[in-house]
Amino acid sequence: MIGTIPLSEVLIVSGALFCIGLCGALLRRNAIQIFLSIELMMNSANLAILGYGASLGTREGQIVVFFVIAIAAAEAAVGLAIFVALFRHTETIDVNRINLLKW
Amino acid sequence: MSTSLILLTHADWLSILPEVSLAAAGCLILLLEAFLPSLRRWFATLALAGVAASLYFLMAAPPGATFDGRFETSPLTWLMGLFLGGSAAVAILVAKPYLERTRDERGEFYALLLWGHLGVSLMIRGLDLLIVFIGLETLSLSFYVLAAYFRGIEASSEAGLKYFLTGAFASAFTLYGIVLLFGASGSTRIAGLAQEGLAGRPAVILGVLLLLVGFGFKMSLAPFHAWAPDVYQGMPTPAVLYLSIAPKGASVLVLFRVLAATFQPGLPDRFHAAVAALAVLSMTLGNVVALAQRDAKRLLAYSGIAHMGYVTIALAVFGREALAAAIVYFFAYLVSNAGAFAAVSALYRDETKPHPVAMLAGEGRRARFASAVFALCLFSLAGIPATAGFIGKFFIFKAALERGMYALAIIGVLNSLVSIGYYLKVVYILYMRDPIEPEAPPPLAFADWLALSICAAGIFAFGVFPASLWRLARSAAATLPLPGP
Amino acid sequence: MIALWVIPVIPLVGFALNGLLGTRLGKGFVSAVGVGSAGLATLAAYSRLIPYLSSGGGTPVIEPYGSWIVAGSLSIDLSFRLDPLSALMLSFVTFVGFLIHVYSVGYMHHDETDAGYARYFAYLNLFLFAMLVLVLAETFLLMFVGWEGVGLCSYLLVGYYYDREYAAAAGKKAFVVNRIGDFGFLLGMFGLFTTFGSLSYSEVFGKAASNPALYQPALTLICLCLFVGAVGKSAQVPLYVWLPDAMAGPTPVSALIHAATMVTAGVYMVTRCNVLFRLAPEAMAVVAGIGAFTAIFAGTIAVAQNDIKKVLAYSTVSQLGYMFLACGVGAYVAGMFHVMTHAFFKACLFLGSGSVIHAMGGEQDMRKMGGLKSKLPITFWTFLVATLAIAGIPPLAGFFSKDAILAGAFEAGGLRILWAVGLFTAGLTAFYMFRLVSLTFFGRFRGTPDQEHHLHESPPSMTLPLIVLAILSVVGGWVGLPAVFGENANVFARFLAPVLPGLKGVEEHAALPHATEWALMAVSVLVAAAGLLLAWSWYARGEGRTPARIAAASPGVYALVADKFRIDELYGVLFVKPFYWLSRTLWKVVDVLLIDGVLNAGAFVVELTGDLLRFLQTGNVRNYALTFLLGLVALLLVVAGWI
Amino acid sequence: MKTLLAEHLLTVLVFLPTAGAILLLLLPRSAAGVAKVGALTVATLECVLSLPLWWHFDTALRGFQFREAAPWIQPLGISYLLGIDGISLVLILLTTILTPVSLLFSLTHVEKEVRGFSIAFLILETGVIGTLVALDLALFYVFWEVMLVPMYFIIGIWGGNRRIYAAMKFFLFTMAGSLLMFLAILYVAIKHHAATGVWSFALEDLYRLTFTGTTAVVLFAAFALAFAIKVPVFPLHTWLPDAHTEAPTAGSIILAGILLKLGVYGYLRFALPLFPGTALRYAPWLGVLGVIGVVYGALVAFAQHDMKRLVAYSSVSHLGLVVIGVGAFTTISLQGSILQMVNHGLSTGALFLLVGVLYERRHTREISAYGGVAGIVPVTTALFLVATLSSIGLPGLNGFVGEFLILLGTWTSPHRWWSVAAATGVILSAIYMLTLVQRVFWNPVTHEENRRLTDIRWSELVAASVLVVLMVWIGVRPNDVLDRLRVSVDALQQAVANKQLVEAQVSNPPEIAKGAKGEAP
Repeated sequence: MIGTIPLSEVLIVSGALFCIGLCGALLRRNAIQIFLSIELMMNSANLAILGYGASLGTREGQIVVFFVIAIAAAEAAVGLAIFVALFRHTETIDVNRINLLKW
Repeated sequence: MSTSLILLTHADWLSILPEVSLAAAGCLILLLEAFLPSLRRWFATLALAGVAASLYFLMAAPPGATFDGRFETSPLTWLMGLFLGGSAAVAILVAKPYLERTRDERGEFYALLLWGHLGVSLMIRGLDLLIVFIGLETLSLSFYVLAAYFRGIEASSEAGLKYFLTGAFASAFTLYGIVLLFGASGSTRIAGLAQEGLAGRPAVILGVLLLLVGFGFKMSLAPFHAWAPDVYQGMPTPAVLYLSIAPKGASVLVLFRVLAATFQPGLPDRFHAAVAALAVLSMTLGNVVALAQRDAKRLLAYSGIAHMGYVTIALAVFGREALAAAIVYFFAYLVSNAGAFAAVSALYRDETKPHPVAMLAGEGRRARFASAVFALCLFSLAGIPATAGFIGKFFIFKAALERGMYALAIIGVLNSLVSIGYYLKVVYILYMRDPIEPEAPPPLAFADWLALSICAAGIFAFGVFPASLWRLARSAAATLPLPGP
Repeated sequence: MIALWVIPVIPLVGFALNGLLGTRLGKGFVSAVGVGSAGLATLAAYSRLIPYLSSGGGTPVIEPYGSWIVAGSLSIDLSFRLDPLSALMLSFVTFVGFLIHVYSVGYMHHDETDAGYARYFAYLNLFLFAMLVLVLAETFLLMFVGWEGVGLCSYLLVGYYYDREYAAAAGKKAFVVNRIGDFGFLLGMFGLFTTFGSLSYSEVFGKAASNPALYQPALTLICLCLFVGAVGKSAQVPLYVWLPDAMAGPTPVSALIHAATMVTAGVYMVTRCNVLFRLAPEAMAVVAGIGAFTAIFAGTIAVAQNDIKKVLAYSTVSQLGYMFLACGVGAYVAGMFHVMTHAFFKACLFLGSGSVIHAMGGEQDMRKMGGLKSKLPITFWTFLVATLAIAGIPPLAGFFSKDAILAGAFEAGGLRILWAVGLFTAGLTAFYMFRLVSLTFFGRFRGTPDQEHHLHESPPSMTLPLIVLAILSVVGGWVGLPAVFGENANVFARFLAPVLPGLKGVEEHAALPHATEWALMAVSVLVAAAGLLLAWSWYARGEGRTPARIAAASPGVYALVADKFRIDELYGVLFVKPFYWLSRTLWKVVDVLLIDGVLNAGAFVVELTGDLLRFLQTGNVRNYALTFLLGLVALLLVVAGWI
Repeated sequence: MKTLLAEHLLTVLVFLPTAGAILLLLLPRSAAGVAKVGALTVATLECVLSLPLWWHFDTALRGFQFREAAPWIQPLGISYLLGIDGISLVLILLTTILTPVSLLFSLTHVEKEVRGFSIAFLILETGVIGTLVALDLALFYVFWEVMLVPMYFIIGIWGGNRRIYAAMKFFLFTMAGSLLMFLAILYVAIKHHAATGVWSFALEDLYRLTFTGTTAVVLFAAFALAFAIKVPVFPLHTWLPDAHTEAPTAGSIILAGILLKLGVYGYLRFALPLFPGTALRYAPWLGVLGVIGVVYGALVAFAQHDMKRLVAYSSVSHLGLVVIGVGAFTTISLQGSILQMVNHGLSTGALFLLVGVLYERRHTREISAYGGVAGIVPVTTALFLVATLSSIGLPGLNGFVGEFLILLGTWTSPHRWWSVAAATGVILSAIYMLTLVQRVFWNPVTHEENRRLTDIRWSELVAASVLVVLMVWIGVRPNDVLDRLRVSVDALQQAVANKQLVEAQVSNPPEIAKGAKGEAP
């Protein structure tokens, strides 16, 4: 069905998603929210790949997507673990309050 | 084509063996950690064996592209693989006594280091942006964890967090860049970028730019450097040693690959301007801010930022000579920086505290060998002749001047004048101040001694007889379709 | 026949021996070596002089000893020259030098440690060496070696009592002021080299004499430069200030260096260069002018001094002025003649004063002396003879030389102003010298009783030289009888004639008619006698009441003269203070403030920027992401071409 | 061994000290005495080995002698080229003499980190000799920079109170100059490659290039700046007083005695022959700065109350004179300048040494802390006096000959007034040096503790006597040195003259017009 949607629109959506994610990553103060925004950015990329893949008619795109999803999942795992580790010390994951290392 | 994705030929296996051995060694260590923790004191040896094996297979692998032209084995990958594998080995050597000192030696450390190196190795050899990206992520993931290795130390966890967030942020851009290029060229292969008429397309320009930014981040190139000082400060020193070298080298190589493929005749002026700007900014900011640093690891972080600026000069010069120069420079940076971090790791006693330079006062007279090598590395980083650092600068500036980029060269030397300021500051604190640490440092561990000696030897050997290295670099550079002799 | 180089080398060896071993081997050894080397040098000198004189001494003997400096077109040989002029100097430098060595044995014997004694004689030998080099040199540069060498010895000997600040300062002053002169000398030599392409006498003078027209233009400046050197060395106005201070040295030193030999080097040099000076009339005018002014100026100061050595010092300055006056008016022979006679009587006077000071236990103020003639008979009589000689009473040495100079000045024509000055100075000399004698030897003793108790005649080692010099002060003049006593009565002039070669196209003026000469002699004798009698009546008979009254009448003037016209103070304000100020300012302002200031400021700015930029690293990840994004945007703009 | 000495004498001279240093490195740290004596032995051996250069030097031969050539970094045509001419010869000998002298002095005066001290000194000697014999610009630059490191440590570790500041200032100052020179060297080599298609850093190859116009000016400026800082020429001199004052005595001796000369040497060997036209066009500036240096250095020296600082500023003054001689560029003045470098090395070396003698006993360099010590330390006084006289150019000692030649040579050049202005230095030097002597050695004893001063030790005495003997020797027989300079100076002037012609042809007419009013005959 995706074929019926023109590439341009797919790209617009993906671009929009990317920007939303970007804003979230920049504006959020909670580490997890920031991370989720970044996930959003990644997924916007996925969307674009699918779009391109479809329009180019290669399967390569879909393969890429699988890898990216896997990587994102791994990142999530590692990331949350790190958050937990830090939370033990700081009792917070508000990145504004996490600035022991600076200057 | 559809089949080639699934079936692996014998050549494919041969070419992938180095990475396989790294992965295997990592897994083995992890398993032993889980079931035979009593063997801990052999983990380092095991890890070294893994690196050695991967290097052996790397050398043994027949040259040429495998995996249907997605994976390269060439003089270039040999040389870079050798360098970065070497840095991994040094990191392991340094890690052993370091972890023993901190009484926190666990298998993960080595495993993660090996897997990180696996990622680096994929980045070096991948001819397909997807492979490169996977490599990048493998590297990043393992080093996110390594950054937060000391669960008991807040700084370490914070470093982990910062590296993780910024890293993930950057890789999103990288990924999007890859996507754009994919869209433009119809494949994720780097070679695909070489098609006629692609170079002009805005999508391609944007994509390449995003890659430049993404890998610039890994190179800790200003203004994408901000993570480096904090992460270096919080991360276990041996991991920093590796992180401050291998990913940077790999990223430089990837950028060269991409740019070479995209802009066959040479960089377009605007792109050149952008890269040159990055170089100048990185050199200047790195050096000037380094002057103000009090913490040894942060200082080295900024010095690293500045040095990547010098490498970027080569990127801006663009061409075969430039790549060769970049390789030589990078090697010089490798030995000097590795030595410096090895010394830092050997000279500081308590990892739970920060590493102010001032605490090194007078160590020159107590921890003689470590201090001497440290000083040597700093002189090399400063580019004093008869050290590798000088040779590196020599070739970079030569390349720049040959292309008539006088401004870059002059800014470069002025920066190295500034850099001398803080490098010498460390030296005089080491030798010309009286000790403030009451008790003398513990005797130097053999592994540390070995690591330091290797770096010192490298600095001198290539500082005095650089000809052979230059030849290797030239032949390696010939692998890429770059302009120039 | 020994080579000329042996003569200076003997005292050099003496210097080395005394300098290296003297302290260990004690006074006996030191005196033996010191006096011995001086004596040997004298013998050696005369062993060359006598045959030379007997051979008539026409042609100069030049002995080259190989090359010293060769660079580019410059080539300086080490070579010595024996001609009438150097022979003359040699004859009395060695002899008087020897006498003073002998005298010193007595003078220095008991009040000095072995080390000091050795040092003293080492320096004295060194001086002899340098002076002989100066005299014998055949090139200007070699003369300069001796020239600076004697300056060095003067520095060392004036500062001999180094632990007395004024002595050390005086030594330094002597050297520095001499250096100012040497500055001129150097430039003069450069000029000579560029003009004549050589620095050897024979070449320079030969060329100049054979082709005056060609070289004349350059010569005025060169001669003036050279004369600056002479002014420094021979203590003429304005550089005379070091000589009075130089009296801080031991008295024999004053006698040898600051009366008989070194200070006359300037006159010797000018006479040596007479060929050049005669080609530069303006320069000669300057010489004469400076000479005349110095003569009267210093003479005036001498009148109001109470320190016996200071009087003699200023008298020396004045007499040197006399000699330059002679050179300036072209009476070089007369000048050298006066150099010689002056060497005799002034040495005698200084040694005499030394003997007096010795007897007075170091007292130098004449107001505390008086009536010594009975206590120190030999000193008195020798001193009296020398005084009469310097006052110009015939037939003593001084009369003839001074008369020759006055004749020369009179000859020079013009308004006879120089002659008048000379004449007045002659009277002045007679006056202050006899004032000195009266205050010291006549009247009643004005010192402390125990000084009176200690008064005693000096040992023979000191009186002997006095006697010899006194005799010389009597007979020394007879070698230069004026023409009125017969055409070739003036042996001296005939002997020196070769030194003053004729110049192509420059004619000598005719000698004075005899009648005029007689007249001049008579006048000068009268003036001198007048001076003597006045001083005698005021100070010996009148016990200084009249001068006291005069001083009281015009205190300002008297104070000014007594304070030597406050020239030292003037120089202090004009040169010394500004020099101190300048050097401090340059250091503090230019070096520290400007140069280092700028550099440190630069370094500071860089450091500061670093310290400020450092705070961009807020430690907040969100800012890191933001900078990342901004960087990306900036790059985009650059690439898109909007930047 | 024999052939090694016969054919590779220069190599031996360059690396013998390093070898010695490595041997010392193998010693246990505790063996301080061994280290001292060892270093001294090596330096003395070096000195002995350098004498054949003096004997076998062919005074008639133009060009370089004792040549050695071996490929080094072939791909870039950087090669290991050694060779000396008269100019380097005398400076090498000066080095090989001053190094053992300063080590001999240090025998009794360095207690802290003796081994490191000895090693630093030996490496320093390698650097200096290497700089003087290298005929390949890259090689030269390597030695030139290597020199800084040991000197940095010598000042920084064994120096006085403000040693760190001084060491940093010294290092950064010198680096600032030489980094630009480094770019210039690269540029010249690249141009050679562009012109001939062959890579080479060999001096004699690069001599063949001609640069004109702005390029030449910029390149010359880069070289000249590096050397001017080292000399140091007037406004760039402020590192010197600090470095000289804070360095340990031995360091000051080497610094003043040798390192400063390398600036002038570099100018004569590189800047001048590579860009003759430009060099001579800007020579007047050089001369003027030299004149300023002479007067300024002397005046500021007079204001100092620290003995070493005073001597340091006197170096500024003396080196100014040398610079004038180079600027005037006449045969006489050039020979004078080179001779004067040797003289300054000896006299200032001796002065620093004897100041060191006093400092080691009294532990202050304040002039006011002394006074009247002549009677207490007569031998020291005598030696100091000789050194002073040599430094103020008393005829019969070495200083005079150099001064006289420089001034006379300059006088014969078109810039007569430099000579006049610089000759005032004759007066000024007498003023500040004799004031120093008076305030330190003459005058009454004002500080009782000075009465307990002990006179010079045998080791110090030997060290100082060597220098004094050389002073007298050069003063009496300057030709021994001048003979060895003659041909080299001629060759230099000849080369410059020839190349000027070429440049004149290459560059456009106005250039010629400028060049034609070239300052040197």
